[in-house]
Amino acid sequence: MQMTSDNETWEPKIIAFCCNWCSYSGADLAGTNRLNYPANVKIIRVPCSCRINPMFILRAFQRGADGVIICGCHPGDCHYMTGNYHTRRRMTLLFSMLDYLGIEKERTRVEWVSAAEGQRFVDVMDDFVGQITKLGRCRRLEDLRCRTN
Amino acid sequence: MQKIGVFVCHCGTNIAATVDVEAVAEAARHVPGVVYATDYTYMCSQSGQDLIKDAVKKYGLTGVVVCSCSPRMHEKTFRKAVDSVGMNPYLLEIANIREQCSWVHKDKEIGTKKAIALMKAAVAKAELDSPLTAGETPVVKRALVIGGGIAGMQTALDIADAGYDVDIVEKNPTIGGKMAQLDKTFPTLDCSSCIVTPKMVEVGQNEKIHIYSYSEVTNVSGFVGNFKVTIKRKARYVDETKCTGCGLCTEKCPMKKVPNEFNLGLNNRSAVYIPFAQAVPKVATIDPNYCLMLNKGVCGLCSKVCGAGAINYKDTDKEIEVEYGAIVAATGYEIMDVSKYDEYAYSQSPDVVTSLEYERLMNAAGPTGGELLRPSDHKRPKTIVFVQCVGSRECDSTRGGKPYCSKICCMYTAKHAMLTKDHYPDTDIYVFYIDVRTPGKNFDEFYRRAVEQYGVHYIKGAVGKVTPENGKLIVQASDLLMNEQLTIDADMVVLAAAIEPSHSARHLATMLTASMDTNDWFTEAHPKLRPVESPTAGVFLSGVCQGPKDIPETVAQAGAAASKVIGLLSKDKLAGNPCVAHSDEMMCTGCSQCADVCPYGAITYVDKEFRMRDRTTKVRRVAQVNPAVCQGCGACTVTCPSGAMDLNGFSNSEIMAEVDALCR
Amino acid sequence: MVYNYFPGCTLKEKAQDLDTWGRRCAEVLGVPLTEIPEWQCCGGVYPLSKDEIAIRLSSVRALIYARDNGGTLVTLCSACHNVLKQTNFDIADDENFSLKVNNYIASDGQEYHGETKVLHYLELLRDVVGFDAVKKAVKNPLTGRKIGAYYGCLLLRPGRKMAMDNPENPRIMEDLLSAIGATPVIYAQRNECCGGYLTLEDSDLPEKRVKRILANAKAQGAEMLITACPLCFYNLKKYAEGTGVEIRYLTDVLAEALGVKEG
Amino acid sequence: MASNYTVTPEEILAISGVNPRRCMKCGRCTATCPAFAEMEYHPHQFVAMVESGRIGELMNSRSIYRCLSCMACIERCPRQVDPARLIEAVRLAVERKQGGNHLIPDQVPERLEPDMPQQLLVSAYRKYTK
Repeated sequence: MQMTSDNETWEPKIIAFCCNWCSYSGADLAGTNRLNYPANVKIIRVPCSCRINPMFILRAFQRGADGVIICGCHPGDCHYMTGNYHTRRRMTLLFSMLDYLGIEKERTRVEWVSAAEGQRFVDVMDDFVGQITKLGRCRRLEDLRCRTN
Repeated sequence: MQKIGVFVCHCGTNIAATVDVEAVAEAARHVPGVVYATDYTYMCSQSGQDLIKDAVKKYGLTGVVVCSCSPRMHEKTFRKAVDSVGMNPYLLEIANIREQCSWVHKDKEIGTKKAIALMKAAVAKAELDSPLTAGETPVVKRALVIGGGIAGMQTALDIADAGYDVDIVEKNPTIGGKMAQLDKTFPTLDCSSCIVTPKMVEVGQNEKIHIYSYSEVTNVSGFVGNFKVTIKRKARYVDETKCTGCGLCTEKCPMKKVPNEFNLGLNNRSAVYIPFAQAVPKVATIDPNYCLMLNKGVCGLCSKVCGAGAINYKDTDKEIEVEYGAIVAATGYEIMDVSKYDEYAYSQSPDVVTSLEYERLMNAAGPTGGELLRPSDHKRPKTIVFVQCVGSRECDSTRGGKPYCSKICCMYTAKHAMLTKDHYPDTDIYVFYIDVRTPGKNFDEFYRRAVEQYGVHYIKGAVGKVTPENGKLIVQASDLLMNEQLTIDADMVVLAAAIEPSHSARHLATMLTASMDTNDWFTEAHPKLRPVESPTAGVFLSGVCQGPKDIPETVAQAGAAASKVIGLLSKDKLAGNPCVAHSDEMMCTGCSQCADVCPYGAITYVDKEFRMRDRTTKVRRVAQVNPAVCQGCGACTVTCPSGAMDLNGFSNSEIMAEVDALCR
Repeated sequence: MVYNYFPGCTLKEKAQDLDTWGRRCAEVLGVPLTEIPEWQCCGGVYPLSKDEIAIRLSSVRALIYARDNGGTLVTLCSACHNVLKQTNFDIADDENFSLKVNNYIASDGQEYHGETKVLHYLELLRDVVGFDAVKKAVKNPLTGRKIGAYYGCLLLRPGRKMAMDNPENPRIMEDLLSAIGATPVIYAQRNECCGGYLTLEDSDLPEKRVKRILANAKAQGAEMLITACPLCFYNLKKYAEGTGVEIRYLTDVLAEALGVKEG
Repeated sequence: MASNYTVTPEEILAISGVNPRRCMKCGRCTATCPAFAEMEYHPHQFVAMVESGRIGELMNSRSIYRCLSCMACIERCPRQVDPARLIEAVRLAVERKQGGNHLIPDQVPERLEPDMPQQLLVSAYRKYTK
């Protein structure tokens, strides 16, 4: 699936949505502990994983993202009590729809990372970036008018 | 046109070592909308903050982006800084280029590239930021405590002590709760009544505390600082203001065959009654299920003998509405119904009792005047078997079993065993246990005393069957350490029945929008750090309603809940979190889906008149978010099918702009 | 309304009393029982293992017949009742079991998911006829007779699946005894095992068990015990001699009260 | 008659559908068992021994034929471990092997008594043979 022409310079673009209370803190903890993970991962802070509108994910793929990962509190630990349960259900639906559209299921993921799990955040990101790198560029939904490279 | 200022922090070398901060500032200067960009060693220092403040004034900035550490560190600091020079604090954004960039990458080129991307995303968001103002609501300086047991009383006393008015709503005719029914308390064996009745008097006499006894909460509306609560005052048929509590009516009442609930039905009371001698308020109540006058229209004796003229057969339930700033749930517990565990023959023999019944049988003010006599024949029991964990620690709920440990049983059983041995040293006592759980100050020593000094037989095993026969209770049990099946001819069997939440608690939780676990215990806002607050702002938890506890723990939690209430009531106004949801009334279709997902009950519906294009008006049902209740999770924004819901501070367009910027 | 009836092997042979009087009483009470054709033995005991499928199929066939002919299946024998009701419960509750059974019966073009309502004769009296109606139909009330109900193990357990009464403190037979004018005697051993089939191999334990049960019943004042289980009946009767406690089938006593049988 | 033939705990768990790890060792099964005195290994021991893999000992024990399947332990077990199911599973493991039947038809006539109900024979046959 990889394009040969621009493959040498290609770096996967990965958007990570992190909830403010658990996963964003988990990502901060990874930093505090100086644990390295690929720079392709760029984090957007949201109050809760249930704030993530499927539109944001579609938009990311339109704008050329190669993978989107959603991180929230572990089930039962949501700061807002039930937010991550909504996320879990919504994303299951969305991901199967995306799969149908040709965005492979491996390009999207929901992970639970607590504020204490800096190492887990790193492990998850390493794994996800590796997975996306293998899959190659994602052009299925890309809006060519928005392409910048 | 927006005028954004970008400030890049070196954080000493924390950032500057892996990120070319000057390059980031330089890149910022080329971003449309950015009118000023600079870098500095420590942005959070006083001089760093001054740098931002000066730039805001000098360039008339409409937005500020600080590229520094995590917003969890210094977002507040920088927001305060810009606020001090007249800029709305919510126009400031942080790009986290330390924890999420310089500290996790080693290559300076890669780090710089990512820092620039993060800066651009923050600028994109800042361009769309709108000024937000936290709403302010006044606080009603009065608290409501639901439940008048030791938890509710302690919370009320502590709140009153700080000078605030408190109301206690108690469903029974008197306050005092379960503790008033206990004989002695572990591990000190001091008399329960001797410590709880003075508390009850203190509550009754405190000018700041008002007791609504024989009353129930029937409706709760409003939000933190401004609750409106409907209290139903059940018809008592006795005027509380006139009754002197002399008790003459209870003596003269001819209907004396009413099971006495204070003694758990072990003896009878009259139809007009005062639950016990130290009741607060000491006022009589007529039981409408048994009163001859109310049921058959004949009698009227109590009215005739009442010198105060307090009896009123025409009394009805009354509802009153009161406003409160804070609500404390202190609804306590009940003893589980053990009739499904009838292998222990509770329904078949009066000599099989629950621990609370045993407590009354030991109590000097109980049905036997403190002499331990078994209910069937009023003889003194020589052999008593205590069965632990009846209904506790079960995973099968068909019999109403509870998955949790009831926590207090091990200790009160050791207490019962010792007290019994104290009074009647020749009694043989067997305790069948799964584990003896005694964490707590002086608890294990207490239990060991029962074994070592008093010679109570603790047997690791269980009771399988109790067969009442020829005036005895034949107990078939296992002794796991001996690998034996035992048969004990006992005179009494005492069941340590599981405790469960008050049956009124779930209904109350629904009214309070406070959450509960699967066992109907109230859930705390955080299991470690916010143990006395419910997740619903302004609702606090005191005592066993949150989970099984003994008396000292209950009192400690009651005091903690009171201090939280005092903290709330001491404020004149409450500043809300401005990052809350709001609905666009023009787009809202009134479908209710947002209200369904809101964990806080912050969304209500109103019928609103809209002007149509043809100059007619139309009434539509639209969602309204109460900003004082909304916590800003955003669940509603995604659920909303029409896109009418949005979240301040994390709006759809703001997050979309961040996505766009990061993908560029 | 058709009440399909599964008599079971023993009621056709050694326990004909239980069967005959059960049918006659049902007729008198206006709920005549229709024996289903070609029933096969229930197996006597319900397998406690997960992986025994074939031996439960005969029950499933009876249940299917009942479903297609009115929807109700009445049994009288405690053992048949236990097997049929547990099978019916499991097929609705245990997906794996249901799948395997349906694979078997698919060859007959059948499918079954637990639609039939399985009733014990006592449930028929309590829930369909009503004990008040039974009381009205009594011709020879057993006034003053102190009778203990013996439930044994199969009638009520496992309580979750039998869902007939509180398995630890049942009332259904006591209520029937009250309805026919007798004084029910409650004794704790009424739901403890009689020793069951062990009697074939080693009669020591059944003897011990029965003596314990009889002693308890007698101590509580019972002159007679009634049961719905032929095996309990056999074990009880074997060791009841000389104790002065009479052992009878519940339908036998019911028939006496209803005047169907000369007392 | 002791045999070295044994099966794994996993097989027992598959036959019984029981999870012995749920057991909290309260002893209610052994307290309630009417056949306690006839058993070498008691219901709570079945649970512990299956979990620790000592199934061979159980298979060679007379205890497996002494369970009455009265379901009292199933009814009263607070953890849904259901010891009777484990006992049944061990017995089935024995009976399913070659020559494992505990009751052979030839033995039946000598034990028959005139009043024995059919149900008794059917049940005993179900319990003691493959």
